Amino acid sequence: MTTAIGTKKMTLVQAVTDGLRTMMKEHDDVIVLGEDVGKNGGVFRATDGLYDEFGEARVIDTPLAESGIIGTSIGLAINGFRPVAEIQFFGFIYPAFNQIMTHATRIRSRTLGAFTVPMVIRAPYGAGVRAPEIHSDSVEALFTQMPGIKVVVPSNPYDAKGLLIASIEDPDPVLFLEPMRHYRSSKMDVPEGKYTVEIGKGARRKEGEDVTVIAYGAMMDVAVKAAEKAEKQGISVDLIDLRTLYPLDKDLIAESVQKTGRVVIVHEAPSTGGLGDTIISLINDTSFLYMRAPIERVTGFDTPVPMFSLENDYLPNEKRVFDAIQKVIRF
Amino acid sequence: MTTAIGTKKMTLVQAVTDGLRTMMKEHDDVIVLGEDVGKNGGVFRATDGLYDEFGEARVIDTPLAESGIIGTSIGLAINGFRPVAEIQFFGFIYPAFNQIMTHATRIRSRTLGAFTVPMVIRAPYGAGVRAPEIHSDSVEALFTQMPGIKVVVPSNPYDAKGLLIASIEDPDPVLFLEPMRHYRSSKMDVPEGKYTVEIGKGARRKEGEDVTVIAYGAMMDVAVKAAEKAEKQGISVDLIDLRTLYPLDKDLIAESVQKTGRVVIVHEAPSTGGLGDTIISLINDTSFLYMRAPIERVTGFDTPVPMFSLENDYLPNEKRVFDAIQKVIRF
Amino acid sequence: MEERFPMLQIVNGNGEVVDEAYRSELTEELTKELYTKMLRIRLFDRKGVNLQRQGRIGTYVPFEGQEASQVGSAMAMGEGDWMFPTYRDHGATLTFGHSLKTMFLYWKGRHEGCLPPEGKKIFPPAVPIASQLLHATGAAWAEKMKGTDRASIVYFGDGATSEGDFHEGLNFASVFNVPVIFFNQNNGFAISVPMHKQMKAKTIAQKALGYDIEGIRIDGNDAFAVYFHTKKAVERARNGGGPTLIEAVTWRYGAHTTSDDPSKYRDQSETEIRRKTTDPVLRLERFMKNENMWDEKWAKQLEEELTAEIEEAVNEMENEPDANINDMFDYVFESNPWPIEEQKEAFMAGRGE
Amino acid sequence: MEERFPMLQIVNGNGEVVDEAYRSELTEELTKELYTKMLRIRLFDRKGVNLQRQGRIGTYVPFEGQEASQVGSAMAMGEGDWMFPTYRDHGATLTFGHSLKTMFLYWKGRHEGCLPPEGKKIFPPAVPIASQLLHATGAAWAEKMKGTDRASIVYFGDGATSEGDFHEGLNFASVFNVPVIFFNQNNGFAISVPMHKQMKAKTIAQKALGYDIEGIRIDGNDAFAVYFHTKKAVERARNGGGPTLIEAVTWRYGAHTTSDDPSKYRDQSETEIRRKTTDPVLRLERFMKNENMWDEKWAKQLEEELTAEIEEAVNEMENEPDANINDMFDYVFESNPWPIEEQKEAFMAGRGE
Ligand SMILES: Cc1ncc(C[n+]2csc(CCOP(=O)(O)OP(=O)(O)O)c2C)c(N)n1
Ligand SMILES: Cc1ncc(C[n+]2csc(CCOP(=O)(O)OP(=O)(O)O)c2C)c(N)n1
Ligand SMILES: [Mg+2]
Ligand SMILES: [Mg+2]
Repeated sequence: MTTAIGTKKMTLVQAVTDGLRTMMKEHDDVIVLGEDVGKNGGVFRATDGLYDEFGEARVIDTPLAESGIIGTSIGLAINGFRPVAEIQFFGFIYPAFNQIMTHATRIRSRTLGAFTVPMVIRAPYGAGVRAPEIHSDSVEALFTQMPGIKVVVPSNPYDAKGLLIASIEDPDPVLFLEPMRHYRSSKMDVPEGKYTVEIGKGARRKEGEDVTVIAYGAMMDVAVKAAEKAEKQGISVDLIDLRTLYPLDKDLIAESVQKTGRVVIVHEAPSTGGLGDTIISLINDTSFLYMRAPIERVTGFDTPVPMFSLENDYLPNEKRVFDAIQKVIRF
Repeated sequence: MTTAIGTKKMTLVQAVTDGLRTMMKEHDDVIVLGEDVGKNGGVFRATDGLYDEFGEARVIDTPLAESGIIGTSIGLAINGFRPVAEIQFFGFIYPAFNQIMTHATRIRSRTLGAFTVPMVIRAPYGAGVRAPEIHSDSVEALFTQMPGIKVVVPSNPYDAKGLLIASIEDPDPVLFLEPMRHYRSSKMDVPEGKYTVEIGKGARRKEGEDVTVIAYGAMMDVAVKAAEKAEKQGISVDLIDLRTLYPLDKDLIAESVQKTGRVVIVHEAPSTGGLGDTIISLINDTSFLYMRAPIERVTGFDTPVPMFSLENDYLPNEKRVFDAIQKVIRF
Repeated sequence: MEERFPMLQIVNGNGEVVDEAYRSELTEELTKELYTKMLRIRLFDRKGVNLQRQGRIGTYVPFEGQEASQVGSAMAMGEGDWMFPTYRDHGATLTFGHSLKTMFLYWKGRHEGCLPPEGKKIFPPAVPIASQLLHATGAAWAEKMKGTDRASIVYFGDGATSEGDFHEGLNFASVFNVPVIFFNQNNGFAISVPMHKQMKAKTIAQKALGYDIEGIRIDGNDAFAVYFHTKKAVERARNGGGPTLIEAVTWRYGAHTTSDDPSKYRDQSETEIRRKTTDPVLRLERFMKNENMWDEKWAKQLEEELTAEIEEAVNEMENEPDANINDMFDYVFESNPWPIEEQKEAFMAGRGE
Repeated sequence: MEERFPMLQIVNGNGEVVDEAYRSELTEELTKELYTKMLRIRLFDRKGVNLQRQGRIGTYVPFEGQEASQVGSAMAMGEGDWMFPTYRDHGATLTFGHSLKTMFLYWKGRHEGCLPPEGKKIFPPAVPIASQLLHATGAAWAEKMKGTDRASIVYFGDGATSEGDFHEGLNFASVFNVPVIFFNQNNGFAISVPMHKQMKAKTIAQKALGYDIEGIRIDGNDAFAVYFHTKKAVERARNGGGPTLIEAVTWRYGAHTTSDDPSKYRDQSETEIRRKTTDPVLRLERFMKNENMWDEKWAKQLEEELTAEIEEAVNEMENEPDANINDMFDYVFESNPWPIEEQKEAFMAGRGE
């Protein structure tokens, strides 16, 4: 649904702010809370200007306590508000893990719908910006395996705003991950006003026949570059941006995979237990007979994200993805 | 390594106690701490008698705070002790998630080995005992995807003791999961004294040709029964008990799968993101050309474990496993 | 700190008024209402233990001994207020309007047991210890933002004070001046762990000092003390005075749950003494006798009526149709995403449905 | 509570002694040692900010203004004690024995920056706020169990007091009577959030009341007050007196980190006033002048020497061989399990190694 009129060039982080502003203007029950989201406008400026526009009752600087932020958001959500809680970095979501795992995600099912938790948890995630230790985690698979929460990751400004609005409109908890290394990496035309990008739908970024490359969030750029390189070598790539990690866009994946029979999955999270495993499992379920080569995963390693002197080695890059494309093609 | 002499009939929970006692007798640096582990001997009696035998300095009733238990255990571990921390039920580990995810598992790699965390976290897990809400979680995949911790799940008394001793001897953090519904379900000969079962090695519980069934912990019984039924119908089952979930016994799995070409994986954790996904991914990597049918998973659902009136529906049972065996055979 | 936070009492164990300021408010009507509600939940509780022994429900969590704390505090709350109980506070929720049948269903492992009656803001019991303090704070904060005068009450035990969420709850509530009552039932034990192993502090009320909020300590077996002092805190909350931490000092007579064996960690003779000296129900009986309000016939009839009401609820519970398998699948989200829908279909097909 | 927890001071902003009890202990030797160490870390800090601006290191976390808190407390600790810093406490760790080069390496994103010098028990900086209070408690508890008289000191900010781990740390330490110093640097802000939004309490020291442990509030810009009062707490801890919560009231002059812009949330003119009135280094200079200990030549030479030492460390940092990729793979466990080993091999092969 779109009520948008014009468009405006925006970075991804500006699109997030614009999405928040759009919903806050329309709905008094939408509130923003978190550490430094108020006066400071967020450490990445994702809530810039909202404090001045909507006041401290709706753009709330909380004490430094993630369990407190999520726990009180649950209380707010069951009582008429739609909180959008910011976790300053994804790697600081862990103190709130209990509140998310045992409450935010379970209240609807425990009470057969008597209480519901329409809340959004926003968090910048991922490595590649030379951040200090533990500021670079990519642990989306902790949440895609958690019953009761949807997980969304935009890779560009348009999707960021549309998915964020859809997430705020969603009647259930949504984890909204923002690729911090693309917060300001480029600008894009973004519609003004309200529009949504549907949760649960991926996007085909490039049409191809030989190999399916599946990525999301901060890894889209790497995947795009590797795909371009492959195309130059005559390998035609079907490139999918997942956008939603739970529930996955099963049909889009199956359709592509059944066409190409060859798959490369890219994510920066560790290899074991990463979303790659789940996608392979899904392809096993839907497309076994179509597969012409083992699926390749290009991922982070089974190691903590190293300190930034080594983070470029940790992160999947164009070369590693391209090598994997070649490998599945040559199999 | 075994210094064992005689054997003794023990339940799984008694084997755990015996493993703790064996190590505490031999090593003054092994201490036990947690909620109700002291005077009460643990809510499942897993530490029964240890308080009287070793005193309150080594068998420590802590305040009711899981982050506190794990966080102080880390401090104890870097300073010469080998804490064995009990989390009363696996579903109460979440408040300690931050301490495990950002510290217990990362201290060695952050400091290039200058500090290490030789600790064991024990927790009873799983459904099937009509426990109250949130006492039945099976979230091992949160930890198998977490770099820096090993995950161990015995399915019988012998393995329980041997794996626990190996876990305490391990120089790094080990999550030791105890299938609570098999705590007292049967007795088995367990060697007295010290012996270990190697971490990282699965066990073949039944040799077969037609289909590989992979399970662990509380699901072994279900898998065994389904396998017996299948055998009666002329389907020969290669039955694997994983025992260690990280790192998986890659060779054993590959060897079996390459023989049978057909696989059924059983776990009670939710489907999406469960260990099944990781095993399928591993088989994709090692055995693509051998596969004769899509792998079947028999698992819990993408729902919270329901309250106990529905838990039998939630849990994989013999019939569901048998149906899956038939499905892969008939493919 | 015990001097700073004396244990407030209105009527002592012998049923004698010790705080004369309240004498005129200790009416027969109030007394009988408290007595009735306390007896009702005591009978419920004993039934719960029995049903568990007979295998007719699952693990049950008894609260016998804590009736004054639960009834007095619940009665202090008003229509439209919120209640956030633990697994041990069905005495409070029953007093606040939960139905007997629903509570039995909860202990039978039924999701229906988590559903509040129409119009009642009773949250399902918190199982992860102390997590509910934040929910109560959030819900009360929402009331404040909406500009109502409604408040929350949240229950938790002495053990719960050790969890980080206890601290975060009190801190958020104090910073945002939220109308929430943190009602602690200090029954001396967290399962087997006695209070002195749980904290060095000798009172729980003193923990309010770290947050610059009101903290009081009351005799949790004195229904009057609980009722009037909680009411005062609620009034303050309604008038913008912010949160209060109330420590109600009490004792559970029985086991932690029906799976627990208290003889492993404490001398149960203490309980026997308390039954005779500080019991909340007996205390009201003594008070009524002292004040010439007691009527043996009334008491007998009351017990019969309450017993019948409870038996009726047991009947209802046992005649409830079996749990519906759809309930497991269909309430994770507002509408089932495909993985759940597929899993449900496969499950139904496997059952031959 | 401010009256109950007055801000302890020994020397005021003008360099005048305000607590005569300590006068005889304010020796020239001690004064010069404090001054030297404070100037050293101040110069280090400024260098850190500059190196970041020049792109020679990554994000840097400055502590200028907090030197007295960090030096005074670190000097109060002894050989064999433990230190648990945050990302802002390299002033303390440098004082306690960390090497300048190592600290620069940390801010260059090198794991080597987490390694303590041989024999020094300095834990790597805690990034997840407040988590380190539990590590410090655990390590000190271990010392107690071993029967030594060693203690831990753990640093944390005003914002950190809001986290659950703060509470759990203090509670465990008090219950087990652990020799740990909880050293809070209350610099008034957690990034942009001022103290009054972080808590309703007016002091942090008062939070000790909830745990029945010692709590004190000191002028964190008075190196003497920090040194002597911390020392007293450490002595108590060594003698079995348990933990102490110390609130050192201070101020950071600069940004939260080099990525932060404080003008978004506070008036930096406050900082300019403080530089003139309460600065910890200037205060010692004034004290020395008042007491005729000041020697312009000594001071000048000291600055030159320290500057040279720091430049040398920058050199060493920059001449360090590149980070070794093995360090990413080989220290997750004592020995690499197969997934890591395979990933490493594939990675090396992909790089052509
Ligand atoms: C996070 C968490 N940890 C552990 C438990 C297990 N547990 C259930 S009740 C209980 C003791 C609670 O004691 P207290 O807070 O005093 O309440 P009481 O049971 O005495 O009413 C424990 C440890 C739990 N439910 N949640
Ligand atoms: C668990 C966690 N949440 C959030 C952050 C992000 N963060 C880093 S420093 C900081 C403020 C800390 O304030 P304070 O405790 O006062 O220490 P200061 O920085 O003032 O020294 C925040 C919110 C973090 N590092 N860890
Ligand atoms: Mg209790
Ligand atoms: Mg601060």
